[in-house]
Amino acid sequence: MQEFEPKIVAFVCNWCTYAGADLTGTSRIKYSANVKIIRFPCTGRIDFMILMKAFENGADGIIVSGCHPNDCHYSTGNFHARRRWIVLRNLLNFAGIETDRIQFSWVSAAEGFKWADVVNNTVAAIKEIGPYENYRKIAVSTLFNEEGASNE
Amino acid sequence: MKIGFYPGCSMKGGAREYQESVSALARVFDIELVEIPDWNCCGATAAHNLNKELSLSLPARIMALAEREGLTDIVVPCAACYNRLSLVQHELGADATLKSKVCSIIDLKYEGTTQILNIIQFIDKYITDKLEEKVVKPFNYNAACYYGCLLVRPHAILNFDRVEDPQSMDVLVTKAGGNAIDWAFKTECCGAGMSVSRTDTVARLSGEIMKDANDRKADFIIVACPMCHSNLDMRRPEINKYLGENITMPVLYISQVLGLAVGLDAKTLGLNRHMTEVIFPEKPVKAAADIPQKVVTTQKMEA
Amino acid sequence: MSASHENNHPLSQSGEIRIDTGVIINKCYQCGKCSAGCPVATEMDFPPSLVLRMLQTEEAVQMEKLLRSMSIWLCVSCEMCLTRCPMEIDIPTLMDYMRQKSVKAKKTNPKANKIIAFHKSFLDSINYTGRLYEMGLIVDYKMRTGAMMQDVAVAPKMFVKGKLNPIPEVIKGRKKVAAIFNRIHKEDKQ
Amino acid sequence: MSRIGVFVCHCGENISATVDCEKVARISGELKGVEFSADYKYMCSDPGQTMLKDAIREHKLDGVVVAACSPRMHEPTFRNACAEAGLNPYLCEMSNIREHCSWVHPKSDLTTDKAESLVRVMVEKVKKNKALNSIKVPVTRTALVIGGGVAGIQAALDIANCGHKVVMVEKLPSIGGHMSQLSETFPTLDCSQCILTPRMVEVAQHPNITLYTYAEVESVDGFIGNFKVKVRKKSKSLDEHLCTGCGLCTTKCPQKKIPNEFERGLGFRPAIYVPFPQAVPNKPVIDRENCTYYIKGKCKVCEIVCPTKAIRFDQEDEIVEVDCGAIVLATGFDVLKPDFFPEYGYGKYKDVIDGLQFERLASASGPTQGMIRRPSDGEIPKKIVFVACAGSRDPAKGIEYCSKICCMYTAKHAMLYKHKVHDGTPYVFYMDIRAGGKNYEEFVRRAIVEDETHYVRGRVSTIYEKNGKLIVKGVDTLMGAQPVEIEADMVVLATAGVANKGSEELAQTVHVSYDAHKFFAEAHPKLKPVETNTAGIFLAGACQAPKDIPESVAAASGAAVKVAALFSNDLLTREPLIAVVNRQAPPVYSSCVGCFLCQSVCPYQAIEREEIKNRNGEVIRTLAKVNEGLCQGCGTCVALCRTKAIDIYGYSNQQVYSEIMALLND
Repeated sequence: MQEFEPKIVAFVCNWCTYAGADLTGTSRIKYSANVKIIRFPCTGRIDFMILMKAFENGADGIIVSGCHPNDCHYSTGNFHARRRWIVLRNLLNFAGIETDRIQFSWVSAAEGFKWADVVNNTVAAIKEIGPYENYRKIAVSTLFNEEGASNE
Repeated sequence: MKIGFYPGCSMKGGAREYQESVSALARVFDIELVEIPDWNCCGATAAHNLNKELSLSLPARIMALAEREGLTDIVVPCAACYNRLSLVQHELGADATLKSKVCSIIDLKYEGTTQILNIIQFIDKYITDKLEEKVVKPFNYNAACYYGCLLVRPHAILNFDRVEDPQSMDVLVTKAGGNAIDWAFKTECCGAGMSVSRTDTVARLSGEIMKDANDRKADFIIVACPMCHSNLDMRRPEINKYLGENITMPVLYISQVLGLAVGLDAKTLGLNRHMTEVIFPEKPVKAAADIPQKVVTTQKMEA
Repeated sequence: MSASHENNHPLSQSGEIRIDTGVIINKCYQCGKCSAGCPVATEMDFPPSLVLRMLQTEEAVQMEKLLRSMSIWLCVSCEMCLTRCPMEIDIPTLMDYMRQKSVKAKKTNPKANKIIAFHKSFLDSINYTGRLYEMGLIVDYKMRTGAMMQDVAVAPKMFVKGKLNPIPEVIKGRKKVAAIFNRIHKEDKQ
Repeated sequence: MSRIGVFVCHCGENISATVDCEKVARISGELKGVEFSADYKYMCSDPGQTMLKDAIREHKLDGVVVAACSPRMHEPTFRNACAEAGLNPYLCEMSNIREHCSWVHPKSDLTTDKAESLVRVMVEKVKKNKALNSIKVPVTRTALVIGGGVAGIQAALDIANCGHKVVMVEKLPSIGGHMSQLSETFPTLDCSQCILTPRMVEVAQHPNITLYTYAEVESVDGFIGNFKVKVRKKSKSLDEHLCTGCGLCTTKCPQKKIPNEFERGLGFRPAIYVPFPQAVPNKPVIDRENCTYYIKGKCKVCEIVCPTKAIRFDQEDEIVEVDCGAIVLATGFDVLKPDFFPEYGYGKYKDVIDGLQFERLASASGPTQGMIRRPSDGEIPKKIVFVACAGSRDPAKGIEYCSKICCMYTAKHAMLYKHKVHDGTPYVFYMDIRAGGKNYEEFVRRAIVEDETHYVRGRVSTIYEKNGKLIVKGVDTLMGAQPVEIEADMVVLATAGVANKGSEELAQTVHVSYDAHKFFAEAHPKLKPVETNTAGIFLAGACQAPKDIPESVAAASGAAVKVAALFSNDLLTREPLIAVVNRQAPPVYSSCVGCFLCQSVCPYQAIEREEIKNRNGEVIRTLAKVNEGLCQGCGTCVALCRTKAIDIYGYSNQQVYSEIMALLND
C-alpha cells in the first residue's frame, strides 16, 4: 500500500514567515514537499472562510504562520489572527474536524530552520491523524457557492 | 516523612561514614530514609567505559525498583551514582525505543518518573529551611567546598547549580556557621576512578586541589562524593609525596559539617573513620586579612 | 516517496559516528578549549582536540591510532571538555564509544591494561554479587595485574577504620543482575 | 477567455537541477487560459526580459506568470518589464519555484509536480487579477536619524548636506557613540577622538540638523514619505538655553562615586555630569537615580552654584512630534555582559576587563591618562593576555557569529600596550586571525613581527586568580594541543559585539524586522544592505551586524543616498495593494452595513465615514471608505468584515479562493 502523502496548505504572511521560508531555501535546508505556500500580506487577513475553503477542497491539514507577537509588520494583525484562531478551535470541534489539522505557528524572517521544522512536524502530525475525507460533508459547500463570498 | 534512599556501594564500604552521617542528619530532621530494596550497583565509570547497554541497564534496574516501591523522590548522596542515574533517566526519557529495550533487558517496568536528588538537593528540599534554627554549634572554620565533576556536569542534563564557580554547598556551609572561602579548584577533577589503576595521576590532580585549598588557608575541604573523598583523604600520603609537603587538612562530607553544626557527635558522624585524622584547628577563624574574601559585587558596567 | 530527504553519500566514518553516538564531529573547529581544560591532557598521547582532528580526517589509519591510544583510557570522564566546548560536542561519549570499539576489536593499548583490568574486575564484582565488593575487587584486580604489593600498607588501616568489609554483600536479586550481564553479553556476541 | 503567458526560469541550474523546467512549461501551456508558455535559462537577464516583452506583444497576453525565484527578489523586475510591454504590471504574478521548491527538495518527479502546481496556482490567481494604478503620495523632506554614533553622524551630515532637514535622536546625553570611547583606531593608529569630535561639532552646528540628546523614540506611525514620530526628550533637569556649560555644578556635586559609564566603570562621575570633556552638547544632565536631591529631597548644591540659574529640578519629560519622510536607524551595538564568562572570572576579578575598558585605559583622556594600569591596584601589568573570540563563535552560549572587529582591535591593543609598556609581554590567544580589509593583514603582522606579540593559537579554558596573578589556562593547538599556562597581571577579553540594549523593542516600535540575535534585518543581504523590509526605513552601521568604523561610515553614506533619492521626488508612488469598500448602484449603494468594525481594527486609521445623501441633502446611509493614502494593505479589515463589503487588491477573496482550489484540485 502506498504511504499516505497528505495535502497541506500553508497560509503565511508576506513579512515574516514567507521571508523565513525564503531563508529556508537560501540556506538549502530540506523539508517535505507536501506543503505548498499561499502568500498573504498578514495573518490578520486570513479568515474562517479561507480555512474552510481549503478543507472543502480536500486539504488534509493547514499551517497558518505569521510574525511573532509584537513583530507584526502592521502592528497588530497577528494578534487578530490569534484571537480568531481561539474562536475557530471550537467551531472546528463542532464541525467534527480535528483541531490538530490546523497548526498555528510563528516563524520570523530569520527562522529558516524553524520553518523546515514546522513543515516536517506538521506533515508527521497529519500523517498520524490520517487523510481528511469528510470534507464533502461539511455544510460550508452547501451554504456558499463555489466562488465563495464575492464582492462583485 | 519517608524518602527513597540509594546509598550505592561505596557507602557500604569505603565511605561508610558518609552513610552514617547522612542517616544521622536525616534523623535529626525527622526524615526516614527508605533504602531501595535489593538495589544493585549503578555500574559507575567501569560500565559506561566498557559497555553502553550495561551502563543504561544497571541504573534503570535501580530506578525501576524504586518505582515499584512507590518512591517518588530518591536521594543519592554519592555524586557518581547521582550522575549515572540522572544521565540514564535523561537518555531513556529521550529515546522510547531504547527505553523499551532496556526494560526488556532488566525484565522490569521502568517509567522514569522518580525524582533523583543529590545530597545538596535533598538538603535544600527537606532540611535547609529548618537548618539555621537547629544550629547549636556553628561550624566556625574556613571551608573550601569542593564540588568535583559529577555533581555539576554535564550541566545541560543535570541542571544543578552554576557549572562554573557553583555556590550551593558554600551556602549550606555558611548557614552552618562556616566561612566558605573563594578558591579556584571547586570543579576541577580529582582523578575519579583512577585511584587504584593510575595512582600517580590521582596524586597529581588531587594534589593540585589540595594545594590550592591549603594555600588559601582553608581548614577543611568539604565534599559530597565518596570518590572525591577517598582520593583526597585516603590518597593523602601519595598527594603529599607529589607535592613534597605535609598537608594535614581533613576532608569532611557536607553531611558531617551540618551534623556537627546541629550538635551530633564525632563518632555518630563517623569522623573517626577518615584516614586523614580530623583535628579541629585551635584558633578557628583566622585573621580576616589572610582569608581570600569572596567577591560579592560584580563590577558595575555601563548603565 | 518519503517526505524526508537524507543525503545519499555512502556512510563515512563521521557519519557512522553520528549514527552510533549522535555526536557530529565535523562541528569541531579546533579551538582547543577542551585540551586546555582537560585535567589529563598532559598525560595523553593525543589531547582531546587532536582526537577530534584525527577523527575528522576520516582516515582508517587515524582511527586505528586512536583505538590503540592511551588517550581513550586516560580520559576520566570528568566532562570538563563538554562543559566548555563552544560547539557542545559530547567528547566524553566519543571516548566511551572508542573505548568500547577498542575492546571489541582487541586493540587496547598494553599500557592501559591496568585501567581496563580495574574496570573488568569492577564489573565482575557486580556480576557475581549485584554490588561492588571492594575487597573482592581489589583481590580480583591484583590477580589480573599481578600488582600484589600495591596499597598493602593502606589495607589494614582501612580495615581498622571499618572501611573494608570482609564479607561481600550479596543481594537477593543477584541472579537477576547476572541475567542482565548474560543477556547483554549474548547480544554483543551476535 | 484569458490569454496568459507562463515563463519558467532555470535560474542557471538553481532550479533546473531539481525541477524539470521544460516539463513545467509544457504542462503549464496546456492549462485552460494559458496562451503561451516557455522556459529560459535566466528570465531576469536582459534577453529573458526581452523574450517576456516580445511574447506579451506577439501573443496579446493579458496576464503573466513568471515561475522563478521569490517574488521578494524579482517581482518588481518582471512587473516593470510587463509595464514596458504595455501590460498593466499588476497582471503579472510570480511562482516561487526556487526558494520554496527547487532549493528545499531533491531532484524528483514530486519536486517537478510541486513546481507545476505552484505555477497552476498563480495562473488561476492571475485570471482574477485586476489592472491597478499605483498611488501617489506627497513626501515630507525631513529625515529622522536614530542614534548619534559615527554612523548616525555620517548619515545625518550627508543628508543635511544634500539640503534636507534632519532630526537626530540620541538616547545618551552626548552624541559620539562607541567611537568616542576608543583610544586609537586600526589600521592607522590615528586618534579616534581627533577625527570624530570635529564631526560631532559639525552636527551640532549644522543649520539643517536638529539634535535631541537624552531622548528616545516613543512611537512611529505612518509610512514612507509620511512618518509621524513621537520623541521623548527625557528631562535633563536643566534649561539648556540658560546653561553655558561652565561645568561648575559638576565640580561641586557632593555625589562623586558613581561609576562612570563612559569610562566603562573604571572611573567615577558626579550625579550632575557631562559624559566626557568633548561631549556634544557640552551641557550637563542630572542622573536622577543617583542625585541626592531626588533621593533624599534636599541638596540642590548645583542650583546654588549655577551662575545662570539654569537648573530645573521640576522639569518633566517632553514629547516632541516629528514629521519625517524617512528614518535611518543607527543605534549601534553593545558588548557582552560580565556574567557571560563565568570560566574567565569576568566581573569577579577586577583585572579581567573587556576591550572597551582597555580602550579607556589606553586613551590619553581616560582614567589613567593613557597609562596602562590594572584596575585592582594601579600597577603596570608586565604580562598581559588578550583573549580573542570571548563569546563570539560560541554557539553553546548563543552566539554563532564572528564579531568581525575583535581580531583587529586585539592586534591594536597588543601594539598600544607594547608601545606604552616597553618591557611588557603581550599574549594573544586566538583561533583564526580575520584581517580582511585594506592594510589590515599588514597591521596584524606588524603586531606580531615588530611589536613581538606572542600569538598562541588556542582557546582559553579558564582563568583564576592566585597570589595576585591571573592564571590563564590555554592551549597551543599548533604544538599538538599542549596546555599553556600563563601567570598574567591583566587579561583583556575581546568580548563579542551584540545587538544594543532595547533593539528588539525599537524594532517593534519602528516596525522593522530583526534577526535571531536582535540585529536589524536588511531587505536583501547583497543588493539591499541598507534598506529594511519597511519602505522608507534604512540602516546604518553596527545595528545591522558588527561592523568596524569604515564599514559603518560607508553604510551610513549608503543610507543617506537612499534617503536623498527618496527626497528627490515630489510625489512617491506606492503599491496599490490596498483595501477597498465596494460600491453599487442605488438603492443598494454598497454591501457595507456601516458597522465600522473595520474602523476599530485598522492600525492606520485609514477607514473613513462616507455619508450618502439623497437629493434633499439628507443622510440616508453611512458607509465605510478606505483612505488610499493611509491604507497599508494588511487586510485585517477584510477578514473581519461581516458582509464581505471590504476586499483587498492583490489578495482578494476571489484570488485567494482560486489559488486554494488550484492548489488542491490537481
